[in-house]
Amino acid sequence: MAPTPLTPKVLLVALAFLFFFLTPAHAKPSYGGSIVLTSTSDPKSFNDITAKETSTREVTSHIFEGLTTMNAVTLQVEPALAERWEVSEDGHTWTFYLRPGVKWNDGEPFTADDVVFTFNDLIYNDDIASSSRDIFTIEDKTFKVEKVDDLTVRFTLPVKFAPFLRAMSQAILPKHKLAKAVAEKKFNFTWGLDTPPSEIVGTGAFKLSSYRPGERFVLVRNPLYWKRSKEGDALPYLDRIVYLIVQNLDTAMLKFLDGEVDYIGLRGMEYPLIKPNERKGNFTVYDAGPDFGSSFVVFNQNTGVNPKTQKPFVDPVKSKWFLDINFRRAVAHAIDKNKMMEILMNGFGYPQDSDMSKSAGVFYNPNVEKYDYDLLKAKKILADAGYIDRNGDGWIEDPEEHTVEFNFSTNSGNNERVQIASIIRHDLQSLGMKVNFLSLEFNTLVTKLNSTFDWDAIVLGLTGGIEPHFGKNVWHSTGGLHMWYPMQKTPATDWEKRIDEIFIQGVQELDENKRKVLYDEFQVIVSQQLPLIYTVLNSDLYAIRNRFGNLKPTSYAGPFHNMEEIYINK
Amino acid sequence: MKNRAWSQFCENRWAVAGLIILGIIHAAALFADFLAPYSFSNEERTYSYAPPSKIHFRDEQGSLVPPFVYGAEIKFDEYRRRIYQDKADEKYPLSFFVQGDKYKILGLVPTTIHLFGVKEPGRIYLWGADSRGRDLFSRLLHGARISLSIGILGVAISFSIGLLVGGIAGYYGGKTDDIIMRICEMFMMFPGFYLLLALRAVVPPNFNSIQVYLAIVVILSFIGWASLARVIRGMCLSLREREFVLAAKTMGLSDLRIIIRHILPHTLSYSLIAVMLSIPGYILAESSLSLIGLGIQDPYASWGNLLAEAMGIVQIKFAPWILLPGFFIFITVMCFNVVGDALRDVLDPKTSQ
Amino acid sequence: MLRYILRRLLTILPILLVMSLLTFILMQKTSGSFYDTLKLNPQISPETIERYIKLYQLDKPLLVQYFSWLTNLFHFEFGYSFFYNIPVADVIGGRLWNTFVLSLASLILTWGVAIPLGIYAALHRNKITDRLIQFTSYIALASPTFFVAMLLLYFASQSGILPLGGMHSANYDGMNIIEKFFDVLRHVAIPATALSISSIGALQRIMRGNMLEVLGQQYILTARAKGLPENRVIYSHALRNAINPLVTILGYEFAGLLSGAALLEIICSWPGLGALMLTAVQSKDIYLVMASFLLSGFLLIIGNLLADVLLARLDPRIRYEK
Amino acid sequence: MQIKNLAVSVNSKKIVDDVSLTVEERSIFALVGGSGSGKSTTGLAVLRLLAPGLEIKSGEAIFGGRDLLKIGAEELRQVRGKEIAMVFQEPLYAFNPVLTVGQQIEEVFTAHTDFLGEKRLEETLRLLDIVGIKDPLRVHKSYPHQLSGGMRQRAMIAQAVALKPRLIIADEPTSSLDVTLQARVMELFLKLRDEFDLSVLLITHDLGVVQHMADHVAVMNNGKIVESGSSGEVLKNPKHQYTRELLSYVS
Repeated sequence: MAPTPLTPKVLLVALAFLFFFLTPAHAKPSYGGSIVLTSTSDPKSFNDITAKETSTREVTSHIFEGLTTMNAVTLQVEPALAERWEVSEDGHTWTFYLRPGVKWNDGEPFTADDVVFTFNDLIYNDDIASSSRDIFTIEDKTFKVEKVDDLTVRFTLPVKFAPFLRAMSQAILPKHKLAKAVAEKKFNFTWGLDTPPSEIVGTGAFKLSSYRPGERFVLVRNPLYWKRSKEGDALPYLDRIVYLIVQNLDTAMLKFLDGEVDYIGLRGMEYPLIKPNERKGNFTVYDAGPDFGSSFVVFNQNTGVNPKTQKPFVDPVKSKWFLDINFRRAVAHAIDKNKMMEILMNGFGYPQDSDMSKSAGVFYNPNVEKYDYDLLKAKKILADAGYIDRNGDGWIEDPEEHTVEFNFSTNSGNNERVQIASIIRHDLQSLGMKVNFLSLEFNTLVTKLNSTFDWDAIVLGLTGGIEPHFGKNVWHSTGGLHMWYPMQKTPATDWEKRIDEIFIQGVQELDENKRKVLYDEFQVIVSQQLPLIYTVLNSDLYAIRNRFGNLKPTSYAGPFHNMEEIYINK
Repeated sequence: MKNRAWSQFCENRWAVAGLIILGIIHAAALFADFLAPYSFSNEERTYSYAPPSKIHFRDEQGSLVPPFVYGAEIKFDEYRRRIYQDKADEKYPLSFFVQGDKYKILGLVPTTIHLFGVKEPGRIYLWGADSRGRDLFSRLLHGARISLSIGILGVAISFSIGLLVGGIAGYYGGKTDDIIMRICEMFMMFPGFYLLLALRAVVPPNFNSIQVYLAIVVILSFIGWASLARVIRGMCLSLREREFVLAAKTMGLSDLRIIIRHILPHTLSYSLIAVMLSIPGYILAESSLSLIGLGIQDPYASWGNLLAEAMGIVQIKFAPWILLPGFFIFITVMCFNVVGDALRDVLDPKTSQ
Repeated sequence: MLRYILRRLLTILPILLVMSLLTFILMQKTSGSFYDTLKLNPQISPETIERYIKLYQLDKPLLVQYFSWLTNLFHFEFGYSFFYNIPVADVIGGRLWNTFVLSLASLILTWGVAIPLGIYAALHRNKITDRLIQFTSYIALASPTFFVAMLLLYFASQSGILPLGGMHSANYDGMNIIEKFFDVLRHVAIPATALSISSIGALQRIMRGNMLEVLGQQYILTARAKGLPENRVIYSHALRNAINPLVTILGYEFAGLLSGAALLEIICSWPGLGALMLTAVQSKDIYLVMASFLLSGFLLIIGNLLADVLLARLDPRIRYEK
Repeated sequence: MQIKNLAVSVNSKKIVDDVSLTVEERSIFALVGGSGSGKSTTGLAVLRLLAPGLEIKSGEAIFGGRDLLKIGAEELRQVRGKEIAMVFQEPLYAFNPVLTVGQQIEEVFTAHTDFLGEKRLEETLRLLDIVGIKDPLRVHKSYPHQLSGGMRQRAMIAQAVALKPRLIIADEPTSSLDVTLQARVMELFLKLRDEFDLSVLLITHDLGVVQHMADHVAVMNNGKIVESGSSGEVLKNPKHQYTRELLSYVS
């Protein structure tokens, strides 16, 4: 049986693009109307600084803005609350000129005080636990943020910091609303879900109107919003955004087919269910290309010793296999990416070979080492490296006669990942490895990765982005997420040393082209050394009703990154 | 007396039918390796979601031939729906007592003989295939082993605890009884499903699949014993006043011996009924654990994790056969209930006159 | 009676204490903690996580944490939810009501259907209708709730009569009280039905059994011999005696329904406690879990107590004065 | 009342076979037999109160010119309690435990008369007084389990005579009581017969009781009447072996 050709999908992408260019040409923007979306869980707070996860950002991204923003189509940095900016010769001092006339949605003017407050009093406040702090801390040094005048702010950086402009999309919060809470040391518990919607004040295109726990939250048009369309219309066009909280994806799908919801994100498996209804339901399925993020197998290469028990974290016998590059290469050849895509994604997937997603634009390097699915080749690599079945029991043994047997886990709850892991397990088993598979609760798994280090092999995924430097915690050998051997004092191998260098150089190199050369090299090293053995990525499929105009769905920011520009076709 | 109960039981046609079905299912589970053409982990990914194989008894000319199946080829249509087409030139005759995956009969005698099957690379899917082309029929049979044994083992453990604890509380009465009953009440106050989840987290993460299976059984019984202990205790409270207990005491038997040999046997008929009626609870509990991915782990099959795979509109719409495990859970639970109720009618002195 | 109630409540206190301590140890001592999840975010440093851990005093010894929680409990403070950064009571508050609505609807449905069915079946014992009811009951008993819910939702989407999950319509706030009532009623129909199906099967069988037992009692014979109309024999003599034992079951259901429906709530997007507890247990949001467990235990006690009190009122033979 | 050729069977096995007897007006007729002899079944069959499974195969029960085994359900209901009343062996079980004694006696009036509440209460208290209950008001408000055995049986009798029935079927009315109480209850029956002009079908195994009270006796064994006649005659000069056996237990 021949592998299924991917042509229909290519065609589909082409069609989607055609649509994309055809619709806006005819329709004229109009005001009013609402869009109904679903969210898989409740927001956890309305506080963008203390927020810990994405379902919160789903709300706050409509309410708050940063000095800069990322154009999700071109992937370039564009002005937002700052009108323009300058950087000094040495790259250490950045001056931002704020957009005049911007108002908070309660009518107060937006000024440099708010920016300074957000950084100095919130992000850099020792009493406040915020993930933003980590982005704005380089080598344990913070940025100096000063007000020059009401509309000018100066940032002084301790070192050169290439991703600075991208990082400046950090949401700015209103000083006049929050200064009191900070003074009373209550900020950690401010703007929680129990806050009245009118108290949540931002500069964004929409503001919170109501929230009903477990059911829905509603955002309404911010009439004071500063942004104009190209035609000079005051944005946004839509009156309301309604998010229904629907945990079960099947229920969400039924709601979409029923017409109650205007958009649904699909998995490849659901395509055959949704696609035939396109005409009847008056919607279009868009394929925005490969997802950001990653999915990989990682082996424990930790050679450290548990300080409490004085025993190595990993059994030295197993450690020897996991540290053996040939062993990892053989595993890389045992990953049946085509079948994973076909079985789990109905063909809507992409093989992943590098840390950077294909959608990541400039920093994606297509020329890395690739490993085709070939069990014979894998067997040969193993045999050449001395892993063969020496006693005829069906399992392979290493040169010291130890049967190759290890635990293989992933987190329960993510069905697709469990399936990927099961497929890999099956193929490793047919290579003669005795693999015990177990799906664990997410927390348990992370504890093993971070503190107890008692694991052998894991299938996991990480979220990704455009900026390679934001993965430093994974790639730098001191990083806590350097999963195969985290928090090393000195790099254990030469290639890890080289990656460390690349990340240190890369962040200080302001020339994008030179940066690309560095990060390309990093991707090649990873593909050769295989600390993470990549599997497959989903396509981002979006089904959206046709009545909306100005849709520009992208894989980076989803279908509604330009919500303020979206309108209802009349 | 026993015989009378039995003949009374046999008068209930539903109960007899239920008992027979249960017998068949349990026997099938016992001989799963032999009855199933494949092992539970035998996968052939090109047959992802293959529908049940059609067994042909006539060739193209319409003449009667030994039964055979066609090889199949998967195609995707414009909506990326899977379409299976028979390959007319690939025929695989169905044969009996064929060589296949290795196993041990009842865990003892190693062999490779299976009741039926087709020659490789042909595949026979009596009841269709799952996402990775594993035979659902084979997995159902193997899953029956795990699911049914979870019920039986779980009940065995929780009843041993429940009987003993209930017996002790009822026999001694007073302070002992008070303390034990407070503990029971505490266990009953925990919201069961969430306690199950919390306890599931106690299972050491480096357990292998078999150990996880045993751990799940233990956890399920850990939650189930308290309510039984309460009932047994109530029965023992009145039983301990009876003459035969006094007689046993005057003979100088130890308390534990009196409880186990003289008191608990009198709760037997109640226990038997309760066993029958509580086994379904264990099977269902495993399936809800599986539904959130914390039950029996792949590649091992249980009815719960098989059903969990089927819990989606897409699966139900495009591969309805993978709902079969749900049907089996359903039938089994129903049979246990029918048989349990019939036993109660026969054995419980309150309802039989 | 009052003394009996007080005594019962007092004996329950130590049980609740032990229960909360066990829960606390269970949540703390098993592998994984809430903040582990954050560790997998490349953009959050260990220092930040340290900061969170300090914030919630998770670095203190276990017993110190427990006792500080306990002392707060006496001020009716149940701690903060890690997940939501607001007091646990605020997280649970609204959802408790929603769960209560669902439970009540399902309770009314269960009892409203099962009791008449059970009576009918008992009065027509072994007739074809009785057999049909018994057979259907077995089917209902064996149907997993979550599966029924999914099927019902699917049918609802085909027919378009009932809303697909949720609890209120979008324009709920603009409705008058009657419209509001019917709006919630329409939304509760599917989850309540799914939740009730198997309990109807069970309760119907119990009711039928009790009724049959009562109908065989001598006082029924007396009542008939007095020449009472058959209706009166059944409804005023048999029914009251047959239903009394069910009151105890009602007590258990009262508490059980409040916590037992996580999967159903997820499938039907019902904004109740179940789904909240499920994530809380899985993500180790300790204080949220403790509060929910305590609540559930407390409700069970109250439910049982209410049942006992009610039973004493209904059955003159039962008295708790001692 | 006249019973002719009554036959009752369960699973086609006859447990009452060809029983005929006549209860004269104002007389006490004793139906005597060991347990399982079919005497109680005979009593219940007259008012068609047999448990499910027991079936009247043939026979007649003529009362007031009607065959009770043939009349319609509503007509039968009018007979029950109003013209023929029953008294059972164990009044603790014969009273509904969740209703007060008073409520249960008043029910008889509700079912057969159009008395209003006050009148019902008045009548009930009067009846309780007649059967020799000293504190009628308290008994009226009491639940069955709160009364002593003798009180309960008196209340049961009060309930039976409420509407001055022409016949009382008393099924072992005294066997659950101790000896002194037995005698008093029996005296009560005699008193009531005179006062209300009623006849009694007394079903018992106790020939001692029969000796004192009954005008006529029929002895049953294995579903059949083996001997009958006036009580003096039968007891003094028993013809049947079974009667002799029964008699040997007395004295």
